[in-house]
Amino acid sequence: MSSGETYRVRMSGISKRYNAIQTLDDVSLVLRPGEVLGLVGDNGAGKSTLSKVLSGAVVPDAGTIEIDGMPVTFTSPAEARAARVEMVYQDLSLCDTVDVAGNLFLGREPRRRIAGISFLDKKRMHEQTRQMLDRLGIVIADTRLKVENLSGGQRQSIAIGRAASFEPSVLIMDEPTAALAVAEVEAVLDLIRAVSARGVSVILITHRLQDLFLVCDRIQVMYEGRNVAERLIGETNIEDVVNLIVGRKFNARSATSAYRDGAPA
Amino acid sequence: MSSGETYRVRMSGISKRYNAIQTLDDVSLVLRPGEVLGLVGDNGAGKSTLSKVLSGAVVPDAGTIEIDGMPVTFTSPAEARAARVEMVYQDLSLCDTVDVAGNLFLGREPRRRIAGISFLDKKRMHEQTRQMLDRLGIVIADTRLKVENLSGGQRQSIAIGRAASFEPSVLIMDEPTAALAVAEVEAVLDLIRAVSARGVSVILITHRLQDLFLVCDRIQVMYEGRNVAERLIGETNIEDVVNLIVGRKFNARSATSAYRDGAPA
Amino acid sequence: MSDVTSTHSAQSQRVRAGTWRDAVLANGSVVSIALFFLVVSVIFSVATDAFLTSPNLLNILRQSAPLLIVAAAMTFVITTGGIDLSVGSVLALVATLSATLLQLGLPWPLVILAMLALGALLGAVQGYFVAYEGIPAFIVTLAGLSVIRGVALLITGGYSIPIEPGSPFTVLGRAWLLGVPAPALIALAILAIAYIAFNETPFGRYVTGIGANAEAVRRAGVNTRLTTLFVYVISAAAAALAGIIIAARLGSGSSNAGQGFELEVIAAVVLGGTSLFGGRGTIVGTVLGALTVAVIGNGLILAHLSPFLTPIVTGTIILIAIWLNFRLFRGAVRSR
Amino acid sequence: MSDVTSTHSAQSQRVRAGTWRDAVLANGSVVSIALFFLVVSVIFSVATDAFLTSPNLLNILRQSAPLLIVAAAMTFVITTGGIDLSVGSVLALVATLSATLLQLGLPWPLVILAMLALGALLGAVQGYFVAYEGIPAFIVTLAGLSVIRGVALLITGGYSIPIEPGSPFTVLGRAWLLGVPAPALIALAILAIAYIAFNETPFGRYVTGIGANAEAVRRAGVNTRLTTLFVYVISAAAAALAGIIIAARLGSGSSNAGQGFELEVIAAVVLGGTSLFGGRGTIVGTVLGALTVAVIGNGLILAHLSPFLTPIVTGTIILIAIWLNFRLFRGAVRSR
Amino acid sequence: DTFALVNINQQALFFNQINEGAQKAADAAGAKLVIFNANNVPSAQNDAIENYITQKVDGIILVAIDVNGVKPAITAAKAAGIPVIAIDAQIPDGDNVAFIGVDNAKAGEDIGKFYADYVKSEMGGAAKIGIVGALNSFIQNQRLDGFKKAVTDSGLAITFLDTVDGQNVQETAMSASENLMTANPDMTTLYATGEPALLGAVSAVTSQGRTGDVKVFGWDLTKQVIQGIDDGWVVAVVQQDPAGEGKAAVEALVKLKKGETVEPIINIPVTIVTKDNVDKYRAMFQ
Ligand SMILES: Nc1ncnc2c1ncn2[C@@H]1O[C@H](COP(=O)(O)OP(=O)(O)OP(=O)(O)O)[C@@H](O)[C@H]1O
Ligand SMILES: Nc1ncnc2c1ncn2[C@@H]1O[C@H](COP(=O)(O)OP(=O)(O)OP(=O)(O)O)[C@@H](O)[C@H]1O
Ligand SMILES: [Mg+2]
Ligand SMILES: [Mg+2]
Repeated sequence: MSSGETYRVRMSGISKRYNAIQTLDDVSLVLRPGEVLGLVGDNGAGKSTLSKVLSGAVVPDAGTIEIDGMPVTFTSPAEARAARVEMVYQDLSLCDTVDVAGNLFLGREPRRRIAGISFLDKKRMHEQTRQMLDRLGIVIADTRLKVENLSGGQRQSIAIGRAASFEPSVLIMDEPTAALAVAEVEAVLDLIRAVSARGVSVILITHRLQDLFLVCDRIQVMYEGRNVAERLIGETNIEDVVNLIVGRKFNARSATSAYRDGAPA
Repeated sequence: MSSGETYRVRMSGISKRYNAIQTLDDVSLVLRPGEVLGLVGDNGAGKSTLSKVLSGAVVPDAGTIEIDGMPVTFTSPAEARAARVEMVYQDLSLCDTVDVAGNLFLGREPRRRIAGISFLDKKRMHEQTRQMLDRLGIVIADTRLKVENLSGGQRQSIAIGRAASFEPSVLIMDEPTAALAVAEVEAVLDLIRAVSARGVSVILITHRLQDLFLVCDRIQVMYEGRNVAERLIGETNIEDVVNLIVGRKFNARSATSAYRDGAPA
Repeated sequence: MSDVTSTHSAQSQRVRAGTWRDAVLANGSVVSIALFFLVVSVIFSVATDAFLTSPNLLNILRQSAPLLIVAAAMTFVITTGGIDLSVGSVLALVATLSATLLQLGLPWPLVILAMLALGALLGAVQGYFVAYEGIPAFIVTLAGLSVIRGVALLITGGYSIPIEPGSPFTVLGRAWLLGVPAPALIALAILAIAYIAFNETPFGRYVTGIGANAEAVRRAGVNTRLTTLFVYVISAAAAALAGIIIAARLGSGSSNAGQGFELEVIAAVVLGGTSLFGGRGTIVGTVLGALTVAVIGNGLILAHLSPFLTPIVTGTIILIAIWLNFRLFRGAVRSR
Repeated sequence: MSDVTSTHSAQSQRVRAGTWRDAVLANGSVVSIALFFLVVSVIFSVATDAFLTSPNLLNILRQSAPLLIVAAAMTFVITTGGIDLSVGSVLALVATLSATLLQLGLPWPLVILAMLALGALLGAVQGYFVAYEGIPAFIVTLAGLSVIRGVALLITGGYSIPIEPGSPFTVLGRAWLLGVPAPALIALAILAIAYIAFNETPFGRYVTGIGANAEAVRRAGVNTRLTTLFVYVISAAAAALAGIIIAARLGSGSSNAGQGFELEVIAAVVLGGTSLFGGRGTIVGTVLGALTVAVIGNGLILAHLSPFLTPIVTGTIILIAIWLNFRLFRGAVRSR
Repeated sequence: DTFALVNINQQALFFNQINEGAQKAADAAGAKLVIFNANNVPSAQNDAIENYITQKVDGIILVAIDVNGVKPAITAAKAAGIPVIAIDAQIPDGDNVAFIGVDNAKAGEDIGKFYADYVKSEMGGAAKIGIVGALNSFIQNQRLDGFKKAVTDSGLAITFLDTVDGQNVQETAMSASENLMTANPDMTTLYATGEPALLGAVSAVTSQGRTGDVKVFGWDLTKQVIQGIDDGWVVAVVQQDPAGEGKAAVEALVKLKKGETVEPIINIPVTIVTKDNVDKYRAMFQ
């Protein structure tokens, strides 16, 4: 990590405090163009808060952010979006009473100008939504359904579709596969590979550790609001990551049984 | 499945329609005492809806439910709770503005009677909450925090703690580990093993297929609102389950790479 | 890449074609108020001779124009999850001020423009406190209600101010165009604009989104504060327009105008199916809600009901009808 | 079983002991209104001689007793995410009916009991429509407002009905006990009960829960419908009690009693920090909110303000003070 | 024949007595009377008049809220050949065929003169007076202005203290009057411009224990007010004859219908009720 290199994202000294809890304490993060970074850590470690700082949803108490070498300060998500940072939020951030297409295009509706006034181009919206859903392998009967009535997985798919579809340069995914079934998880992992191949930098937050090894280039571990470790994917294995997350030697059968045969125990 | 056997739960012919979508179509489910049943299926297959029928949160259009051989009709969750059916809902069903202890004990607050009026026994509530959280390995700084400010995993832990702590005879868990970190997932799997050893019947809905093989006795697969398959755990493997869920031969690296060495491809 | 898409993109078999009943249930609240409106209208047509005559129907339209205009604007406010209690006071202030300005000899087009600008300004000030300072809309606009009517009272000293009957200003309230009263035409135009803005523009989409999940809309990069401020500008400007129409119709500005108007407006909006919790709004429902209120008021007068019974009958009709409709379309409308 | 618990149960290091500032921020809305109340009181104490005298303070308490009682009850309603617009009408009906019944010669304890029962019944009917039929509370209680005041009008025919000055009934409004006026004592007792019910009983917990996530509370096995119905019983019974006190104080029952009372009550509750969206309520805040409104009303008269300026100054004070407090405690109170 | 009576509200006794007087007269004349209550909303009166015009009633009686604002509706009625008679509040340059009622400004002056005389003879020519009004009521403002004019013209050393707004609601008027007395401990007299204001003021004087040192003047009798007159601290009250106004209005309409003419202004006199003549009114309030 020489300082001569230009990173797509460079966050340093980020701190954030909520009342009595120091959620983030002098955290740093770097991200290269086209890189997929796995951000892991225990529940409440501060992963979501850190990524919200990068997406402009949370304003940190201290710290600096650089994008492509230029210092930026995001005081609102609109500014981060202008810098082409997109995020899939853990809480999905959907408007329940708006339909599927409306949620996908929220803030970026296709418009038709008639007499100088911009109207929603609803036809185009629904057509493009159908295409986007198909591309992501998401089954939703009607793009006019309100999202409040969709299943957990369907809702999550919409949040993913929204962030991924607008050519971001940085794509943050906060537990994007938590509610997804097996085929949809594959589709999301494929998506990550595809966008990173196109040069998009991706931050993937997940508790499905085996997925990290399928798509990530590097893993960063957080613990109680601090950076604790960073590993290139080739130099680590799932047991190592588990131990880093938990903070001591830990045998997690659900995560590691898989690797017992191939990797060192 | 001879009809002579007494099941803890026996649902048959369950159907439910929401406007244009036939969410459940003549679905059956049986559950033996102490058994752990894995309920899997694609997103939108109807798993959550089926389990809500059993927990009384959704009233089906048709179908019958028997508990311990007695026919029951649940028109509200209160009745299901009285029959000792507890559920961890996928949406968690927490009251955001109520504190951690209040959510854990919701509907079952410890009471002190003074002059014939029951008051909340807040001291006991907070003490017992602390014990319950410790037992489940959940880190939450203060049981007086409102749950709206907790992280995704912390919130989920509270929902699990609530359902598991009151000696249910049927425990339904709808994707309980979706937001949990590795150690917490282990704790939940341990919990499932422990309660089923005590004779509690468990329905586990999850998309983490490897977990099924760690705790389940049997797996039931749903597809587009119908039963499509049922397997004893010893007679199946993860590829098989993936194919059943997707509905055709499917290669899911995220689910199966693990098993490639040991199990038949 | 695994080709999951091929089977999935096909329409799922279990989705049945939408039936008539589905469509009704999906738009439960609007259908419910439409049905109610029809029933009430039919009853009054049968019960009184005068109801179903074109002068009377035009009368109803003219009388309800201010309500329709402000209710359409209030639909935006309520759909964002806000409320505007100050509309009655803005109406009163504009009515008194426009009479005062006309008396001072200002030309009427200037007066109209100045009054609309004043309304927008009052809305912007209140919207600023709601959107940028995060103070609950109920408190801000309640303070507004008190202050703005106070100013109107101060200006008039409790007396009403006459407008020259010959003034072209009064045309706005009294003229007929193509056989329709001018206020009704103005209301129609405003309703059309409101309908399009609500359903066909990004702005309307954001208004609904803010009511459903303001943080999600903010995270989508939308300037939610400005959008929120703007709905209060709309409602206060609409109240100003209503004030102009009323002053023109009555030929006088009184600080008593629009007493309790805010409740009437909110009732029309809520009756139409817009949720006070935000996120669910419908302009068509609001129009039907406002017309229903107006028709009941008109019909009971024509039916010569004793004034002592009027409030009792009005309240009972509304409650029973809404209740019947909720029974018919149970589950269609959320209880919140 | 892996022993994850051992390290985790230890308190996390990054949690700092709660500071004074944290506690203030956590209770932002209550602290804010408390501060505001203090500032207003200090200003009036300095600006007028009469404000800080015990007769005046007791006067304020007596005058605000009905507001305090109903606002405490309304806190429950609003915390469930509901609203009760009918309280002013219930107050009027009870005031007129109790005067009528006393004139008919019924013994006063019976009248009081009957009136409280009537209030509870009216609340139960409205609560039934809200809780069991799922009709929006705004519509139900707006219909209630209209119908109930209509009945009061019908009973009195517009006359105000006198109560014999000698009747022990008037004691409720006029007597002094231990140097404190009876209405103030009654209000104090009700507030204590409300505080305990809200904070220390399962019922209060469910009220908050229903406002936050009614479905979650239902899924927890609580009878949410009955709980919801019950809050309307409480608010209407409280309004009935307020009606009794007002009739006793005035020595007369009039059907115009409590006009606009609903807005005053809701304002006190919202000013205290209770959210109109439900889930966040505080009785202490409500009490401070109600007292603040009362103190401003009293203080401005003592300061010899022109009545024409009173509404303007009142609204401005409230807005500016709330605004300052939101600035100080920015982020402490949700904007909704 | 069908006559319509468009009234202001039903919360005040005054308007209901108009209704009763009109109803009795209508019954006597064999006519049908329909009554509309505008609930204090000015434009609702216009709406009602317009509705009655479409229904072609034979005559309209109007108690106006906004005396300027009803003019277009009255003009429309005239154009439709329906006579309108204004009660209680005169319509400036209106198209109504007649006005029946009290000249509020004049009656205000009358009670003002009475008050000034009382201060001169009973209080040594000096007094301090507080006022309970209803600022949003046009006619009550007239009563206040007339009163003030007469008092000022008397040249006595009378100080006007605060005016408080009772908003035409009893308990609001009561609290406001209590605060008025706290603010002005040296107040010796009180003037209330309407029924709710006077009732609230009377209750407040009692509750503050000021019956010994505050003399009350005002408008519109009620039972408590009569009690106050008996006890001596309520000095004088203007009593109108609203039923008489209603009766006269219907009778005028009946005349018009027969093709006769009526006087454009019919004054219904008021009475200043004091200890001397209160007995006549006791029966009304039992
Ligand atoms: N708005 C807030 N107010 C108060 N505390 C907060 C807030 N947001 C986050 N926190 C606290 O900060 C800590 C970190 O939260 P965060 O959501 O970043 O964790 P996480 O690493 O994403 O956990 P998970 O894996 O469970 O999603 C938690 O203890 C949480 O309670
Ligand atoms: N209240 C409702 N109104 C309308 N449609 C609904 C409702 N609840 C569920 N559905 C529909 O029923 C189908 C099944 O939903 P359900 O939540 O049971 O799926 P699931 O199997 O739990 O999916 P997931 O794995 O994504 O959680 C979905 O298509 C959903 O849109
Ligand atoms: Mg997180
Ligand atoms: Mg589900």
